[in-house]
Amino acid sequence: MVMDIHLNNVRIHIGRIVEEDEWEPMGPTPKPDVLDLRYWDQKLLERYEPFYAPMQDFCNLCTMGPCELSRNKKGACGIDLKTQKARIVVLACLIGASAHCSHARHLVEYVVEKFGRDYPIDLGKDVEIEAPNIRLVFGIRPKTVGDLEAVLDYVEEQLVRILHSTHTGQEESYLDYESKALHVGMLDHVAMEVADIAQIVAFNYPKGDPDSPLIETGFGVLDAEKPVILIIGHNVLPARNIMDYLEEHGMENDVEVAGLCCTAIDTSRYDPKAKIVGTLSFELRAIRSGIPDVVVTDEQCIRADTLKECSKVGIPVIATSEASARGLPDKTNENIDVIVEDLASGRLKGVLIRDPDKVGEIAVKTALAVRKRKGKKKVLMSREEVENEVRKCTGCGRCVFSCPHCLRIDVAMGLAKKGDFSMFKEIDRSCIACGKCEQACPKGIRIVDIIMSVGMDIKVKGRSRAGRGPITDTEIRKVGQPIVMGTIPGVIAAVGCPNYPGAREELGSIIEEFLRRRFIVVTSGCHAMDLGLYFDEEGKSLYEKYPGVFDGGGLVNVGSCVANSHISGAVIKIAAIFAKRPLRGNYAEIADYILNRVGAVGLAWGAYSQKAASIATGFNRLGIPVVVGPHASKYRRAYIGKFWKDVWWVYDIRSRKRMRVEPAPDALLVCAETKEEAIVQLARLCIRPGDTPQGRQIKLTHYIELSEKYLGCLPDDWHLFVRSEADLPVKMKDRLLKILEDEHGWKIDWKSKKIVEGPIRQYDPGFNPTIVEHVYEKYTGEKLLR
Amino acid sequence: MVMDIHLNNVRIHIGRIVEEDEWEPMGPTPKPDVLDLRYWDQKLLERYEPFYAPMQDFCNLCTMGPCELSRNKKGACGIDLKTQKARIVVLACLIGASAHCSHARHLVEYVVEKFGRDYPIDLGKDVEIEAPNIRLVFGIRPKTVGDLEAVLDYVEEQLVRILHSTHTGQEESYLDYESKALHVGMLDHVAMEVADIAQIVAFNYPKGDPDSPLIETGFGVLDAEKPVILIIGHNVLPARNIMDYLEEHGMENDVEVAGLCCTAIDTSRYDPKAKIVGTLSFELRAIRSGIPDVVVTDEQCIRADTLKECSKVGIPVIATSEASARGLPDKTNENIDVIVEDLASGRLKGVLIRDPDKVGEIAVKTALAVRKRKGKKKVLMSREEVENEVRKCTGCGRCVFSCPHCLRIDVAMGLAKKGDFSMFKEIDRSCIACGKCEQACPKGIRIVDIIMSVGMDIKVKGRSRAGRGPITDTEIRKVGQPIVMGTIPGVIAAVGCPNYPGAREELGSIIEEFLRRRFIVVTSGCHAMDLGLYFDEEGKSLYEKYPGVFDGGGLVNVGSCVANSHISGAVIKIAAIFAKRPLRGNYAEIADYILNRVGAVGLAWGAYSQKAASIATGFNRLGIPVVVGPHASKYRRAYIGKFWKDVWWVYDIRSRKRMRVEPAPDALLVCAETKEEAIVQLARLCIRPGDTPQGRQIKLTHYIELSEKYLGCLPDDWHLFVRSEADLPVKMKDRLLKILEDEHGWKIDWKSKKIVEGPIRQYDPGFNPTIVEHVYEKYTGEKLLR
Amino acid sequence: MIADVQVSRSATTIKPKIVVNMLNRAKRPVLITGGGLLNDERLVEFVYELQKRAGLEVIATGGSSRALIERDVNVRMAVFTLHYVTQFLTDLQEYDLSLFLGFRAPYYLSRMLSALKHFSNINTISICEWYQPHAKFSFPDFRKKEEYYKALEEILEVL
Amino acid sequence: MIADVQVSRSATTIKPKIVVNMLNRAKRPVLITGGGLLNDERLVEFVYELQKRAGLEVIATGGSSRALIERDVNVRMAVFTLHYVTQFLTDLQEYDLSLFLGFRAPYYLSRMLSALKHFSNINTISICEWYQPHAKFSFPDFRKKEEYYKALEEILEVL
Ligand code: SF4
Ligand code: SF4
Ligand code: SF4
Ligand code: SF4
Ligand code: SF4
Ligand code: SF4
Ligand code: SF4
Ligand code: SF4
Repeated sequence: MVMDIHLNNVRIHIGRIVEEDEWEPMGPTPKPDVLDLRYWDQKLLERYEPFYAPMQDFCNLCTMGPCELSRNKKGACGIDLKTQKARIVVLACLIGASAHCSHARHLVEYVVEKFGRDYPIDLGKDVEIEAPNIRLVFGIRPKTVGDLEAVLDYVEEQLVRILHSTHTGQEESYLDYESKALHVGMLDHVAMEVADIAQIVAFNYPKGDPDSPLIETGFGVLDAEKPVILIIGHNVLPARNIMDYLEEHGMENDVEVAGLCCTAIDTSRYDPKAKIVGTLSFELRAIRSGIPDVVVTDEQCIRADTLKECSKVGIPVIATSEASARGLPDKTNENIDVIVEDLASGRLKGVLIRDPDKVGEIAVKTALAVRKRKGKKKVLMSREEVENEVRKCTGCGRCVFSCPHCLRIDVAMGLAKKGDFSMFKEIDRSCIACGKCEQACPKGIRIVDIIMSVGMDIKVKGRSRAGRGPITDTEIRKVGQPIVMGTIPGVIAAVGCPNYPGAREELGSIIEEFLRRRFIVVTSGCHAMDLGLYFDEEGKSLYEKYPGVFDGGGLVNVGSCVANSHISGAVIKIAAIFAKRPLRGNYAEIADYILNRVGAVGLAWGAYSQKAASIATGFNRLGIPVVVGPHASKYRRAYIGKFWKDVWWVYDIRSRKRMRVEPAPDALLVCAETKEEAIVQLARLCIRPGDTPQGRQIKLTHYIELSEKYLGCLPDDWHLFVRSEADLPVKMKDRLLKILEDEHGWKIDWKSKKIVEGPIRQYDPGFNPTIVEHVYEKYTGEKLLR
Repeated sequence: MVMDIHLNNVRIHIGRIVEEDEWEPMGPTPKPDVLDLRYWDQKLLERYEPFYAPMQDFCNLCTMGPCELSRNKKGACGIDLKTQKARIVVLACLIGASAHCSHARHLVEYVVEKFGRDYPIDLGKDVEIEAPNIRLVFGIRPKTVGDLEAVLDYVEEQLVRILHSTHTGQEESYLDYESKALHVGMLDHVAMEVADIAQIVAFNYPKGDPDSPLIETGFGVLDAEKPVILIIGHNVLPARNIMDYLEEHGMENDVEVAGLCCTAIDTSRYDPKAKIVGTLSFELRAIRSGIPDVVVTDEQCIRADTLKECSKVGIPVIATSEASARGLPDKTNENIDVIVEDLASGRLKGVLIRDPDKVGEIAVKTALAVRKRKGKKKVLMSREEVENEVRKCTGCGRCVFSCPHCLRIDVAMGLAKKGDFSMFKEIDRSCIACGKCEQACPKGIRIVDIIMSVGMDIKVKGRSRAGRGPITDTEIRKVGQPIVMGTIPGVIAAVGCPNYPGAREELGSIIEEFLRRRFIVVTSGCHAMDLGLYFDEEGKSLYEKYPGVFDGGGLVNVGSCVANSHISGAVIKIAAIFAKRPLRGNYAEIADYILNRVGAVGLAWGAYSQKAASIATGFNRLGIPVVVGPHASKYRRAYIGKFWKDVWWVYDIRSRKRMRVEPAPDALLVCAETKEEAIVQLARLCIRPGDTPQGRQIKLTHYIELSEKYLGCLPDDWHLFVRSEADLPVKMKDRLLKILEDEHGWKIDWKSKKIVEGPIRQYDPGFNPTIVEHVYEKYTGEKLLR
Repeated sequence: MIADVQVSRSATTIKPKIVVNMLNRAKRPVLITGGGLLNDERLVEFVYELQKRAGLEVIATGGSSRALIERDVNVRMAVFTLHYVTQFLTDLQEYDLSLFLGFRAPYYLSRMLSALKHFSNINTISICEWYQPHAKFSFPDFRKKEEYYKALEEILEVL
Repeated sequence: MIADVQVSRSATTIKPKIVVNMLNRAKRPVLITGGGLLNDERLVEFVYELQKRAGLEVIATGGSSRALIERDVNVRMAVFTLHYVTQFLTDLQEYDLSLFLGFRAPYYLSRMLSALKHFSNINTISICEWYQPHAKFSFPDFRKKEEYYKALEEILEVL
């Protein structure tokens, strides 16, 4: 679809595609403009009313402010508090989506430059639907990396248009800002898909391989005996160049390359010899350990004091991204040996190198030179130093108040003074190493160093499976039906960041519960890394225990943040492959299908970033609910359905009726406070109106069992999901029928053990629900009066 | 440069231009990427150190927060307070620039659709440099509107890349965020230029005509006797369609079309019969008056309670923009008569019409129908109603605390209770009709209505000159030399919003001071409208008193906000036409030229918006200082040079020396508290190192005269700008020499009345300053050691 | 929650006795419990006693239901998270006073108190361990657990 | 400035007597005056008296210079706006205590007090008519002009 015409150096690419490639008829909304899917959003927002929890009572986005908006007052521009909060949500999503979009732009630009626009997009025979998000939204099948450029042009244009709408004096309804946030979320998945496809095809990452290699993961990969290059961020290009340089020079065993954050994942997809230290929560720890000999940063989720912290312990920094230049001098075009000498000698604390292909040599040479100069590395504080620090503590508690998790450092210090250091171990399990306690401490105590030194297991090592990229068409063909029927009880997508509410192990224990119950679990990003550090009694990580296949009981790591697009992609492919719904430019129909029938739920237990906000919002527009950890309440907005309201209806294409349905799922974005809650919510939100009795029975069984296990009782609302006795868990049937009769006043025919009266609706095998008028009209051939 | 190739419906446009059109050699930075002009920014930022004045001590942009950053503490992501504030500044500029960019996109899309990609860009023979910003930044001469698309592609891509950098965990130096803000500001001027060129050429606006028509301006244009359509916003497309519809149907005299904000200006550029009500500060007043029969909104700077306020007084609203859909039902494709009936009957409070070409008919028919139904309109509260309201006041003062200007409503109410309503007149002169007082009032008093009813002159009418668009090449040829020499003492650009600190008349009195002194005054946007309401004793507005020519003593209205690009454009053209500096992709050299030699200064007395922030930042990158009103301190960042620091040096190309210069200009962005301060700062910041003695003498004369007039004394720093006795104002020469000797210890040869010792540097007629290494090297042919 | 005071008006700190007064004056009060109860028997015991003595309705979130049910506390809802419960309180307006106890994620409770403050008319009292600025009334920060328990006991005593 | 209390710590309100105490204790204090003096002779008179009695250095901004100079007040700088002056105070650290008086744009002063709070070590006292939360010490809000003037007079009396 893209052509390269060379005319006096003028390169041309296609801007607007009206379309000549007739692989599938075009749906109603290719390249949707800002308001083109507003009708779909209005459907969602009618059910899932945005819920706002302001972080502040003020707005100060323009100089007519600050405006005090408490109790939904209006500011000087006329905006009310709800609308203002929705506007902030749009901004957050825009920041997130633009991060992925720029990341994609970098990759595509690089790949086009190296391999040309015609470089084919080939994800293997088993991934014929190569780009479900792009097909669905943009309406093309991308065939070459050049095609991806046109997709990014579109995404960028849309993002700027929506950013425009956040100017003072625009929307006056929060619902319109929400619709825009949903649009941004959708675009984000498209951008992520572009990014991951580009890197997979160009760098030959695993292409949907369930047996992708196992990668060493954990703080223990930082090897104090060797020169260590620590790479941090999200953009694989400089890291890849380091791996290439080492290989070209036969130095793979001489220098350790360890990654933090998504760069770590993507480097290991490129080269399984790369190692993963862990998430953002380990960045300060890794630097403070003094083990790295050089730190290479690219972009996103990198501490904004990396240079300052590295300088304190004498680690030179190589910044490589336009987004994080760190105030460093641009040395891209200078002599490499001079740069290395400047860095190794400490004359320069760091440099900016704007060409990823120059980073390998500089990083490796610097690591070697630094290592030589430094000699044996000192790791962690000694016990004596710790004791000296602890002694300074006055117990004032400021650290506690500033800690995102209110960890009781004051108490731990008090105990430590008496020689009991055990509480720091406990603190370490929940500490995200943000450093705020140190900022707050009036005594300047090196709290993070103490926690590390006393509490952390620096030798810990696990294994995580390298990101495999897309789910194959074959897998979808196999599981599509069971998922839609409900006999695979759900797909749990554990995606996101490390801002957990409690101990890091909680994530693993949640996930294992679902793996044991043979849900499908997919994961990505920081959650994927942390799951590599959740061990059973034998010390096996979850990846070693559960296969990497997209099937019940499988644990699938798709890859870094941008690989989240394969999760939305897999869900889209269920509609395409199993239900044979056309994808092309057909967003609302597919999202509607997913909402009503595909029991997929996201879990972002530590969601912290604007990217996470945007990704979740993209899942939401596609009809996929997301359960988030409690910190995510600070995103300010949730989508909570009201089961007590009359918004739970569908059109049934079969019976041609508008009918009431069970409130399933009854939230699109909701915070759980504890892992117990999260588990129950996840099971609950897998229920869909489209479940067959067999599927519903299975789902209800899990829901009820988990509720009894973790909450100590039957769920409050289980009866809402019962359409007939066939939906009831077999083993509990009598008991449940009795409750239906006694507590809910249903009529039961005890002879046949049948429900005579009570349910919201009857189950009908031909039930074919939709909430979208044009979908109803398309399949019934009947016009609805509006 | 753009071609249309039709291949099975595939339309193609150029994405990347390597360039075949050799009108000028390409400079070093065509299509600069995010970091490409960082070296120039570093020069600016070394002199003009960013000054931060946080609005809040917290950050809550991600869920690791809120983080308390007081006293430059670091948050959980490691960012410190200064860097966090710089990040917010980048976000604000991004919002502003994206507004203009989207506005441009709308216009270009529309024009391309209507007239084709090949529609020529022709601004008349006298505007051969048709697009100075585009030439300078992007490196092309746009010949057709299709060329503008490629420019916008570039701008959008860059904006998204920079938005990316605001994600948590990116920059750690505020200087890097500042460099990004400057980049965004520059892009903004490019986007504005695209927008204004597109509308000028497509809709045949005045093309640099100094005698463009005078337009009726003021609240008095709202004619209660006729059906009135009030259009609000920035995007002329729907308004234009209304004018067309009226003309096509011969109804120009039957229906009044009055505009608020920039749409008003642009509509009057299209059709001088259109009338201008005024700025954003009159929106609530206009609606509350009840005079409009229908309100049409497009986008930006429109109250976010427009629908709510209109509904209260029964005015239907037609929303027309994707950026402000106002929660209204999309009726774009419905039957027009049904829509009109729904609106006129009140069945619908408003509709969204996404096709500007349908708005004319709907708006006109609705206005007629509403007018018929409503009959005579009631305007303003009666005295009795006012008295009833006033009686409710308890004097609690909440209104005062919430008022952006701390207007003493409580006192005015107290007086009014005793029958003295005079203070409301005074309040009206400063009131921006934001409505916050009403929100705060526990008694629900209709304060704005009282102010209007008692304080406002609803009959006021003035005239402003229709926006003329670009400055002609001929004008530049004429004034280029005097400006650079300094004999035209400066160009004052009064641009921006109505968030004035005091009475609205203050702006007029500032501007008239400079017109009388034969500075060149250019204006745009809301300032341009307000100047049409500043009258002399005979009731003439400034536009009627001063000619519209770009010359000393001329008052030039370039147009709406996006026409600001003609102001930066004019300054760029001085370097190109007078100094024959090449523009193409040659940003740093031109900005450096302007900074050192072109005495142009912006005045944004009421800057409130993100657009204003971005526009000012764009001027700043180009070396043009901006004086802002005190509310603009809430932008959080200023650029204040430190005259006491050793950063005031240049390379002199003539003498091949690095040398100290006077600190001129010594700020790029600074707030004045009062008009007195603003006047003195404007005069002061016009001084440039490149001034000839004759020019410096004139500039110093104005500076000293104004300082004595308004501040009661000689300026503290006048001596810093004296290079030799020739720089001294003739009439004050002896007195000043004496002061130099007595107070500053300079050596004076009293016989010859010459300065022997003292100045920072000597004047040298060949002085050729630059602060950019590659410019120095280019003109000296000599390599600098760095 | 030092970093969370970006409020137009902070909660009035409240003493146990006043909590009881307010409970007594309320038409229909409710207690909402959080995940902190999972690891704090004394809180569970407090709820048990409170319900026994004051007949208070209880909505359990955060998995606190398990602990409460095992201690024979009668909970009106057990499966919904705090988000749902807050939506419920706001929308149905069944209660005029809500007490909050035992949230292990005080920042989550803080957000919900903010939602209730801005978008509902229900009175809110936090009897959690940490001061909650967005509540209408709140216990102060208790740096020592024992003092906190004492305050709770005082409520029971005055009842 | 109700809407401007998004601060980690608000100014301590201060009485005239304490202002004088602090003035007396300061090594090198300075008074910075704003544009409000243009229309308020009593403020001008106050500055005149203050300088006469306490020998205080004065930096005039906001065009207040004209009024002060005409009343024979000695001003160290007269042409720089509050932005410049704040940059100056922060950077040169010549003064240990700064008093602020008579700003007609209290929001502008508020921003500068914020800058000084975060990025300098200078002590700040606002003796303006409105409470300034970002100052270290501030007069409270005076709703009645007369009371404000009285407070200023008290300063002179105690001096
Ligand atoms: S954007 Fe609106 S609410 Fe926010 S500060 Fe400006 S006027 Fe106030
Ligand atoms: S802030 Fe410092 S001194 Fe205070 S309790 Fe925490 S560690 Fe101890
Ligand atoms: S570093 Fe750990 S203990 Fe310290 S504030 Fe952050 S999360 Fe809490
Ligand atoms: S999962 Fe979250 S923390 Fe991890 S890299 Fe992605 S955005 Fe950053
Ligand atoms: S972006 Fe940084 S400073 Fe802001 S809330 Fe997040 S962690 Fe805190
Ligand atoms: S409407 Fe006027 S008086 Fe009321 S708060 Fe706004 S500016 Fe002040
Ligand atoms: S807020 Fe209302 S009652 Fe209070 S002083 Fe102002 S007008 Fe009077
Ligand atoms: S000048 Fe300011 S207020 Fe006026 S239209 Fe432009 S941005 Fe809006």
